[in-house]
Amino acid sequence: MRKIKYAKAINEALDKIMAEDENVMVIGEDVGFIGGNFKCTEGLLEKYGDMRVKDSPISEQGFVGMGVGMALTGLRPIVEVMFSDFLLVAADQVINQMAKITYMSGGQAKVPMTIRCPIGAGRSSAAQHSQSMQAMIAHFPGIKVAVPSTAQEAAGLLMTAVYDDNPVVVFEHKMEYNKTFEVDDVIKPIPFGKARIAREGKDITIAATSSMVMKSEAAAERLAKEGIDCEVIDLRTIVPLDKDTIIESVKKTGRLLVVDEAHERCGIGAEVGAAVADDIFYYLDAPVGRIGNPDVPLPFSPALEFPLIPSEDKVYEKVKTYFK
Amino acid sequence: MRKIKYAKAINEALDKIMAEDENVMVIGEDVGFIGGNFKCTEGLLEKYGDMRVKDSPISEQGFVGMGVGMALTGLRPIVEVMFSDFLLVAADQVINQMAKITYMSGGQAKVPMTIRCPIGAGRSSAAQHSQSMQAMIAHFPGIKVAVPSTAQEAAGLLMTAVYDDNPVVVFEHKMEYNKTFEVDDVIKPIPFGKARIAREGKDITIAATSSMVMKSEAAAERLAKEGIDCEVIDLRTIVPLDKDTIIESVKKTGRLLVVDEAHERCGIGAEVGAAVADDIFYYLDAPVGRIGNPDVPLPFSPALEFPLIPSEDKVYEKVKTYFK
Amino acid sequence: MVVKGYEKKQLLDFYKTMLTIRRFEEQTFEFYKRGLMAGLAHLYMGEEAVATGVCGALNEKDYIGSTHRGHGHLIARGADLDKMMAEILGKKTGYSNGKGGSMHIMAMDKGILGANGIVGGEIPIATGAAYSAKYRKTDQVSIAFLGDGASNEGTFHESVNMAAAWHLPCIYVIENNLYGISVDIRDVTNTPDLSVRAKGYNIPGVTVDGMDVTAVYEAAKEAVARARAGEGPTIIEAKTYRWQGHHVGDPAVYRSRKSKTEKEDWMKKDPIKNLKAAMMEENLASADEFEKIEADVEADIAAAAKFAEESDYPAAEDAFNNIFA
Amino acid sequence: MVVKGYEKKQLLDFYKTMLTIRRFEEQTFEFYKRGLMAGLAHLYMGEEAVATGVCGALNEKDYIGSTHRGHGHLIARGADLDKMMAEILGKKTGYSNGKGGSMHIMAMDKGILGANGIVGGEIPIATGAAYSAKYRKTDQVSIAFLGDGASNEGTFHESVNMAAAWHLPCIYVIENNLYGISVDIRDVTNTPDLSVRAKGYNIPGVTVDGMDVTAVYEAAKEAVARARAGEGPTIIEAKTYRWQGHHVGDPAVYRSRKSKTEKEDWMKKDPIKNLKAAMMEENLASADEFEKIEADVEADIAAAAKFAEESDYPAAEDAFNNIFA
Ligand SMILES: Cc1ncc(C[n+]2csc(CCOP(=O)(O)OP(=O)(O)O)c2C)c(N)n1
Ligand SMILES: Cc1ncc(C[n+]2csc(CCOP(=O)(O)OP(=O)(O)O)c2C)c(N)n1
Ligand SMILES: [Mg+2]
Ligand SMILES: [Mg+2]
Repeated sequence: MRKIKYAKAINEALDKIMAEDENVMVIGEDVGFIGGNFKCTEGLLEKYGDMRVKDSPISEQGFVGMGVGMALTGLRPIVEVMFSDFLLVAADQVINQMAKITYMSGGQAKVPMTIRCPIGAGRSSAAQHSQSMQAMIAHFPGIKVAVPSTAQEAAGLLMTAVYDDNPVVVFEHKMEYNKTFEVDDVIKPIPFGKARIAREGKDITIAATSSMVMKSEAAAERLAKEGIDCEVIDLRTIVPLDKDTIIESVKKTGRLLVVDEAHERCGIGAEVGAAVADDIFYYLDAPVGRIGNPDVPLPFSPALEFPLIPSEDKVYEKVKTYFK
Repeated sequence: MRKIKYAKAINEALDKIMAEDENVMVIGEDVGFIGGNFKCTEGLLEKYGDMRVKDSPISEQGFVGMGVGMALTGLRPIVEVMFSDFLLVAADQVINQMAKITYMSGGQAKVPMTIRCPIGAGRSSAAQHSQSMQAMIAHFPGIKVAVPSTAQEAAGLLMTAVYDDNPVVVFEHKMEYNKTFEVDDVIKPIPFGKARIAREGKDITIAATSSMVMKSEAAAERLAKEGIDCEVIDLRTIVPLDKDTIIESVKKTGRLLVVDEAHERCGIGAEVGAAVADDIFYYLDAPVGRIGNPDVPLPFSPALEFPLIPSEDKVYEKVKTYFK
Repeated sequence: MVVKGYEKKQLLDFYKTMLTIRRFEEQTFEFYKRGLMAGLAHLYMGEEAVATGVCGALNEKDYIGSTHRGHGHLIARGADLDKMMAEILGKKTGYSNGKGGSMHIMAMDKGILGANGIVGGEIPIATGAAYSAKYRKTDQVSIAFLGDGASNEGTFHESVNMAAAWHLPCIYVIENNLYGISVDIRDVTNTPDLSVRAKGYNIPGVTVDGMDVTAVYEAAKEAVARARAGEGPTIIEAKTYRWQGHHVGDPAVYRSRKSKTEKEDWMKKDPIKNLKAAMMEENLASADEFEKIEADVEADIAAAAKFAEESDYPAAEDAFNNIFA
Repeated sequence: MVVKGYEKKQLLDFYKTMLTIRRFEEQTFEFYKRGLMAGLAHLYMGEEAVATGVCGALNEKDYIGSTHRGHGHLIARGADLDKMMAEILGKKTGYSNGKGGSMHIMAMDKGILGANGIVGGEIPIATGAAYSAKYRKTDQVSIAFLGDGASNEGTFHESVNMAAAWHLPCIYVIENNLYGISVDIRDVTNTPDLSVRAKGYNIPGVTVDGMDVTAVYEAAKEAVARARAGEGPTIIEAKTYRWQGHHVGDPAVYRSRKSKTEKEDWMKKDPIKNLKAAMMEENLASADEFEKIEADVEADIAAAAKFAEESDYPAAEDAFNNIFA
């Protein structure tokens, strides 16, 4: 065990994969000389050269689409999109191309491509730099969607993503990059579709993603002191979704709260609730709850932004409503 | 009452609004000389001239973004996007710009802009021309989302959209354009956020959108013969969502099935279920059901495509499962 | 058109390819009229010289990014006619087992990275294949076919800019057939020749007669040589014309706006007839030789049509395969 | 730089505007260092002549599409400094009541259709405003400010093409400051001068010294005249340089890759100092006059800073307003 930053864990994972497989390359804005806007690609340009670590122009459709072409012709590109909000600029290439080519080709073609991009609010970055795009991407078939929580999870899920023969979007959380986490000496790939029980409990199941896992754990600690025993599940991937672990847990607890930072409407909370609805209906003591970003564009002013963001407090308060 | 085609009803609505308000204009691919890919803008170029009915180049980001600029400076543009799938090409302008400018400006600016685009499968148009984008658009705050069912609804909701001071996306259904419907002699604007009870019933509530309303009505007729009395609600708009009408209905029926053609994952079915979950929990006799497009890209071959599409049969079968 | 100086075999190959495209499209149209084809197809009739001339300059391992109007590109690359036709009819024996259809025929075995239903969608993909070739230090080149209409999509600009900056072995072939569906390119751009766009990226741009297969071939050969030599991309604009409407069934009422005789004028430039005439005039091949080719093509098309028609549809459950590799 | 032949008042106005921008940005930086500013700001220091020269050629009713580096554009249009500064600090008295922040300051009263956090996002919006002006038969023009980096976004291509085809009164001002964050434009394009892109659209394109306010003004004046005369768009590339890093706090380690003295060389071209020196040399204004302006600017900035600092934050519930008009 050792302590490193989340960004550093990602950096190590990238370095390891690039050392292992010469078909892996990285492209995106500012990934080269300055090592990425959030420093995840630091040192890679020097080590692997400028064909494998490519500073792109500001052309998201272009370089995401190029990633598709690279993936179709033998490479395993890792495309960094600086903020997940900018997936919208490249949305056609992500959703109409990357996601669908394997299917449209009847399985002739594979697209082993990974997109990395940060989600989340909390830096006063306002409406166009604070969104969490995992629900939008998950809506469309053909893309695997990873939403890692800790540094170890971010690195481990990234490794799996790169070696997967399918397109994967890994959503990192921008508020975590600079935080320090305990990680294993050797980080291993973490399989997709298998959720992690971050905390065992018997009173309520909290299914969470990304930073919301840590926030839910913190809330659970407080709630434990008040006699409410929360089970916190780190979903790890939304596509594929580990329904079994959720169902199993709810059968025990009788209550389900889903916490994810995308907007609530047509979001992850709605989806998880619907995905397990048939299986948990007769076990539920209360309606499935969801906490997400309210359906409001993210405002700039911290006075407006902070109260909106799903937080430890919000999880705490919401759980309390189940036990009144 | 008279009988006209769905496309003709839209055409009449456009003509009426353009005659009333000289700030209304239409822009999009092939909207001019040939009157639109689905013939909704026929005759308008001759009548209103080529500044008001503008054949655009194939530049979706460009002309959708221009719509935003026009709306900010006094016009009420109606932008036709030929297939809703192509919203992805223009997604940044739709979601980061059109939807957010009013908010980011603190209310200084308004964006009275309407996007019209067709959804739906059924024409062997394959994965990039058969999608239904209403869930994706509804996910993002700042856009009103209309999903009209009949010709009259399509025309009436369009009128409301154009006169709304906010961005609206009106999703027309491509399989309806050429069908004939009964409509009032004078079609009036239909307010947003007020669902329509298309059929009264007491055993189960079917909340549906777009073509799925007609399919659900047809299924309900069959089910009625078997003694199952369905209430069919035409949601009309997803944003705003008329929760009250749904809740009211479920309190009576005890069962809710949501039918919408977008993909199921993070789709409309999940959302409607979650939106009313707290209010209907103690009235429900069975889990909330959803029928949407399965999480599969739309295939070309009719042998593959038809079995996937949400259909009258699927509604019928699903409802039956509630009464076994 | 110039035929002197070419090998007879090469010219006859061009002839056969172009004729195969023409007859394939006629057969497709036939299927449409008989109600056997679901959906739409965008026919390449009239434009045969472009795909044929360009693909004539390629090696087996080169890449192609194709469009909604892609049948010609596939045939010119030697794709399997049976599998193509079966795909167009949505049969399980098709290239994509019926999942793609006319607009999405992929043939990875021929370096065809997909026909694309999104106008301009293939341009960055083909550019990425060029990057990949350079990365892997092969001498492959990549062709992005695109329409005049597609040249107004942002993907065109972004892709050409990167290819120019990084000297990627990518060639952008603009098939300027005057229209994007009904919209006349001259009403939505300010430049009569789209090859001038090359100037904005400081790369070579040429306009060629897209009805003349050897002219197209020459331009492509030069561009390919540059690309293989590491000198970067080229824009080739081929002026051409589609004889049918935008898709099967389009009456193309918009044609005669600028010139009443537009279609007739272009049909006189039939690239197939003209090649044959030029070769006959130069005594490069006999009527018999042409007849033999024509009979072969006829047989190939008939066989493909039969194969496609007799093939089974996929089973409904197959829709759930291939979402992931 | 040429100052002869200009009205003294105009030159002094340029001076005051540029100085206001400079001082405003210094104040912003100050707030950042003091920890009073949440988020980031992209400072316009060094580039003052561009916004000032361009906006100097405009009328009150003209439109501007601005960028993430937008403070200078707003100030050059005469936007309210108090409201700007308050917005940057996230106060409820700001232009957007704190909802927008530095990257999204809108000032509809000054025709500012938004600074934009999406690189290239404003380009079609400004183009739409130009269409609107033409539609409504006003003689307004619309300016799209954009960076060198933004000129590689698809929106640039699509917008310029439409403006060219339809002769829209839109002017594309490329502020070429060499970098998009850390990426040197010369590594990601193949053209040293971005104004050559105009050739691809058959419209005028000029490169001007963006450190010289009268040179920028002249280019803008000509473009504006063309636009108002219905002759369509122009691309103006202004070569300039940002003295700070990409945003407050960026150490800009990437600067010296091509030239060790890059920053110093550019700082010698200080547009404010140089204008003052040129005017003094021509005896167009006295030291006193300059001092008076400097004191006025100082007072304006101090007042704006005070106003902003003393203003209240919005209430949390306000986050739920303005989602819809
Ligand atoms: C992004 C996108 N926009 C619009 C369309 C609809 N569409 C299909 S083909 C076409 C015209 C394409 O014109 P061009 O690029 O000139 O090719 P051509 O059909 O003439 O070969 C259009 C507008 C589409 N498929 N994709
Ligand atoms: C679509 C999009 N891609 C990337 C970014 C991140 N980003 C913000 S500013 C910037 C650089 C812009 O460069 P340029 O256009 O030259 O403007 P400058 O900052 O030099 O004024 C980048 C990449 C963004 N905001 N939007
Ligand atoms: Mg064309
Ligand atoms: Mg720059």
